[in-house]
Amino acid sequence: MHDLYQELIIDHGTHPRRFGPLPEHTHHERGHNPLCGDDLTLYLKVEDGVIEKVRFEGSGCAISMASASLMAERLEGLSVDEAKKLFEKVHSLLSGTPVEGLGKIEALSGVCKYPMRVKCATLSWHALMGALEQSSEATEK
Amino acid sequence: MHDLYQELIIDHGTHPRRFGPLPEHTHHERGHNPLCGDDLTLYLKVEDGVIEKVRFEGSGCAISMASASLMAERLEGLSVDEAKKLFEKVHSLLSGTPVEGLGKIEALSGVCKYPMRVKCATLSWHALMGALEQSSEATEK
Amino acid sequence: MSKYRKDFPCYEHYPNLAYLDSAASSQKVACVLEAMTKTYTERYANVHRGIYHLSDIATGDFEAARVTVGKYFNANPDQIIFVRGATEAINLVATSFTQEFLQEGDEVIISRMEHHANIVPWYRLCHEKKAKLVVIECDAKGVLDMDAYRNAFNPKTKMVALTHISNVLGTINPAKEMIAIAKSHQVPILIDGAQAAAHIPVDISDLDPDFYTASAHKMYGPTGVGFLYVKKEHLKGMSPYQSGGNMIASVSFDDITYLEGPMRFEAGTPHIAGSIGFARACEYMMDVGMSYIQSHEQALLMYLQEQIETVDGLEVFGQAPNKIGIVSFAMKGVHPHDIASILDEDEVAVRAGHHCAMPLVKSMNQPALTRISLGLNNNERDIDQCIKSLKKVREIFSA
Amino acid sequence: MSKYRKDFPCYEHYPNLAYLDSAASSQKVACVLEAMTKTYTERYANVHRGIYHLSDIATGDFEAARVTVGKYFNANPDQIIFVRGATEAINLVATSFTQEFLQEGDEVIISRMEHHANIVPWYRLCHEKKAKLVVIECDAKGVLDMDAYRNAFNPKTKMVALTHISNVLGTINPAKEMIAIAKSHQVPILIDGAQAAAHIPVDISDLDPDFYTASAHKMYGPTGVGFLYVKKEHLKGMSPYQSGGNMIASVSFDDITYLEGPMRFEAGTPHIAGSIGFARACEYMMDVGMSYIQSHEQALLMYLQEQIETVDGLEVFGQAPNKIGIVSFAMKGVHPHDIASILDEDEVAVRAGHHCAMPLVKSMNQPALTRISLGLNNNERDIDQCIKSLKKVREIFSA
Ligand SMILES: Cc1ncc(COP(=O)(O)O)c(C=O)c1O
Ligand SMILES: Cc1ncc(COP(=O)(O)O)c(C=O)c1O
Repeated sequence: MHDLYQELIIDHGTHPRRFGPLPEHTHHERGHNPLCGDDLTLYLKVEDGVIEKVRFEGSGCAISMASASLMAERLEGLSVDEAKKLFEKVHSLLSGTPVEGLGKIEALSGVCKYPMRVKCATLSWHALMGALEQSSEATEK
Repeated sequence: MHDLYQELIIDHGTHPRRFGPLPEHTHHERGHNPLCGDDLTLYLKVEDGVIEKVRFEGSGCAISMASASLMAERLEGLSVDEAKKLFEKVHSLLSGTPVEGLGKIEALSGVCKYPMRVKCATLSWHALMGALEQSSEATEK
Repeated sequence: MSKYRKDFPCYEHYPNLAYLDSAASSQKVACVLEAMTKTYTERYANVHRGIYHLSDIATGDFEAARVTVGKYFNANPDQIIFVRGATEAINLVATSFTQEFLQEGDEVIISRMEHHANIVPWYRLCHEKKAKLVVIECDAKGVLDMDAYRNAFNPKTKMVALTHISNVLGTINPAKEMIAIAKSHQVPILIDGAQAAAHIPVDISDLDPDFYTASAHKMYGPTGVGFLYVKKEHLKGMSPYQSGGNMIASVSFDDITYLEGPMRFEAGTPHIAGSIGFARACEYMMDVGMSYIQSHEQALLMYLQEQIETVDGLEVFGQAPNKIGIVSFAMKGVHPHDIASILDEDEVAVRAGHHCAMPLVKSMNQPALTRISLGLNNNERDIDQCIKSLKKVREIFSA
Repeated sequence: MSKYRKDFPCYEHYPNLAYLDSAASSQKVACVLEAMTKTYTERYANVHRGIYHLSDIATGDFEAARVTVGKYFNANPDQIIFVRGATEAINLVATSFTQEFLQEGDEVIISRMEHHANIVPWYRLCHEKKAKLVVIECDAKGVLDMDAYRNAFNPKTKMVALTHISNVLGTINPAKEMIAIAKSHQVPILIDGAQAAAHIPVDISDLDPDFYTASAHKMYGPTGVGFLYVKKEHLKGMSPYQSGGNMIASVSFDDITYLEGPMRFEAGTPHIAGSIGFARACEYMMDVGMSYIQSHEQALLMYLQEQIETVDGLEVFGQAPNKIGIVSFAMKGVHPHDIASILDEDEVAVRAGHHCAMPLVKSMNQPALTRISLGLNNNERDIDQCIKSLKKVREIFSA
């Protein structure tokens, strides 16, 4: 079995879930890696500290798309704090530390052996953190 | 016997002959190697195409001083054409081609094995050619 | 077919490696490494001005390297400046030459297919001087628009900088014609030979450009060294680039005079061993013979172009009639980084990305491309291995 | 006394060589050459952005080299820029940093004892900007006039560039104090560590200069590489130096964005193998231990200073209480080039000339000097051999 390109990754990489715009978003953030061209925008609808809806748009390699897709699926229903904890766990996973309880996201564990690809997998997660660090866009205005 | 520092070289290098100014010179030329600091000025008194008197001043390594001293001794009495031919011969000698009939100057033959020192030995000879290429200074004025 | 492969020690360590990334940097031949080790162990000292034996032979080897590099490119060694590589050479010309005369409103001609090394220094210079960067386009096959080039000249045109061979398309540009056209307008021209030097014969005396450059590391030689050829008439007028030891005739706090010739542009202790290794790589290629190298690589290119047709859903960019062994492509629905990663599992080394040619890759509406590039070290097996692995990619992604 | 001599392969080829020119460039240790050969044969590809295994390990090795060099100098690797050598580093600072703010009438402080590499770039910059080069003198022993330095500052002072150790006198300047003084005037300071790096411990975090540089080839390492340390607060503001691939984030014909960090200043393919060899040399010295290196060289210096007294008619320049193993001298009535030539016959390698420090040598009223310089590779026999040969010179010239 291919370490990096497990079926789940190919599936989510080529048919990303939660893909598309989210006009009613409260937070959004662009993730862009100019060196490899991966480029996505993440939209969140957060209400009362809970991530209600997640969408993303963009293009990139299968790893970055799959990572974003798996993340988007997983995030809905989590509180902002839970999302931040999730980020930490995924960060550990991608740095090579075995982490349990991540479900489908564990399919990304093979990436840590390919330093050049780690940033593809982390792109959407860094966008998530960026989005959450902003105050909601409604309050901004 | 030391190839480079034969007695004759040391003798002429430390006690150069024909050393000093020549107020009545008709030609003069500076030879200067900024990289190693050798610096001399050659004075010629040429009359009716014959080099009557030669003097030089300056400072430098034993090889450059000896070469200038041996040259100065040898030049007096030669015609300008003979001096130019002598230059060619010395040039050959210092490039490693055995040349006969150079008398004391042959003591310089060891220099050709030391590429870094060849320019020390040729300095005065290039000054000679420079001086001879000028028209006499009297005519210049 | 691969009688020179044994000269590449990388295959001793990776017998199954299909190294198809020579355009980024080539693997090294053993004799180059031996020459450098010999320099460092038996013939080493700092060069120039040392009087003792080791310094004398090191200086001799270093200057002989200049002669050898000159011979490889058929250029006078007195016009060969050792630099870090093509990038430094182009920066040197932009700074010490073009900057001296470029005025507001002037124009500098480059092309769509330049490597960033031949874009960014000109972009910055034009920006600083409020001059205009004029870009010659290329057609769908990757052929430079020579009519556009011819028509681009006007009295404001003050410099031309064009690549000899595109590192993405493989296109061999008509350097001689490009140079002649620039010359007919009295505009100096720099040719970036980074991709040409190891693959086609480059006769600088015949081409007669104002500037020509290449990097040793793409020529089976060491890293950290390359050369810049400068036409004699410019060499004298050009102001120094970097300054320090090795390039001055005399220094006081009120006055400094610089050396003439190549050393004027070689400030500081040069990359002595690298220059010697570079020369050894040139010698190696002269021994192999450029005609052998060319026919070997052309045969492999034909084979590759034929075989790659058997992979579904590939679009190849760069179909110029006159090209070297570089094939860049996109695979429908699969990102180049995924391709390169999967190929890597099969020990096939290809490059994926923008290849330091973003304006070109973007003009093809691609986020990135996968590039296969060939060298003297390659054989048909490398290509078979690559094609097989590409088919596997197709399979994985159509599951 | 010389247990590390066996690490230097030059002695296999020249068992009787007394190499006393480490200040110009050091001989190499075997492990450095092995590391580079290994890179070229087993771990080579172009760095950055390559997805396949070899490119990945080459990139890893290259970036690990930055970490090792940082460790050797106790500096953050994110502030270590790989350059060709000290000369390039100083040019980089003069161009990308000082040039950006230096104004007409401003002042740049250097000293009498600088190497041309730390004079010419500042001279040129001051000339261009109509700024003033302020020169701090040193006394007869070769000690920098610290009072003059302290008093040299005024509101016009915008940059200081001083050597850590003089390559002619051997003087170890009080770098920490020099830096503190510049800092107290809010003037940025560059320290040229070319002569310090292999001979005394250099703790950049403790010294806290704005810029620090050294060349690998004087540190038992390869040619063509060195480093520039840049203080974090400057790194961001500094405009790129050379430009091309490897240092940009994105390129179009209308807009270019540059990377942040060291890569912003490393345009083009870097000297990959050289950087790795440089790191290996640092590792080697850390293994030997700087305290061993210092005490070994100090002991030899004492011996040399004692022995050289036994040669008639010598005048030694550079008698600072705090100095490394560099002894420059004049012999009455004998030109340094003649000394070096005669010593060479006895396989004693010393340097004769202005040592790229013309203003200093001229201030001593000498046309040139002969210089003996020591390193880890030397032993007492080298010194005996040199002294014996110097006595021979005396004999020949008093015949
Ligand atoms: C004090 C000092 N600074 C700078 C340099 C220049 O170093 P490099 O020639 O390696 O650039 C040297 C070496 O000669 C030196 O001794
Ligand atoms: C066409 C072209 N020009 C310039 C360069 C830059 O060469 P280097 O990185 O060796 O300076 C390259 C190499 O990537 C190239 O392919």
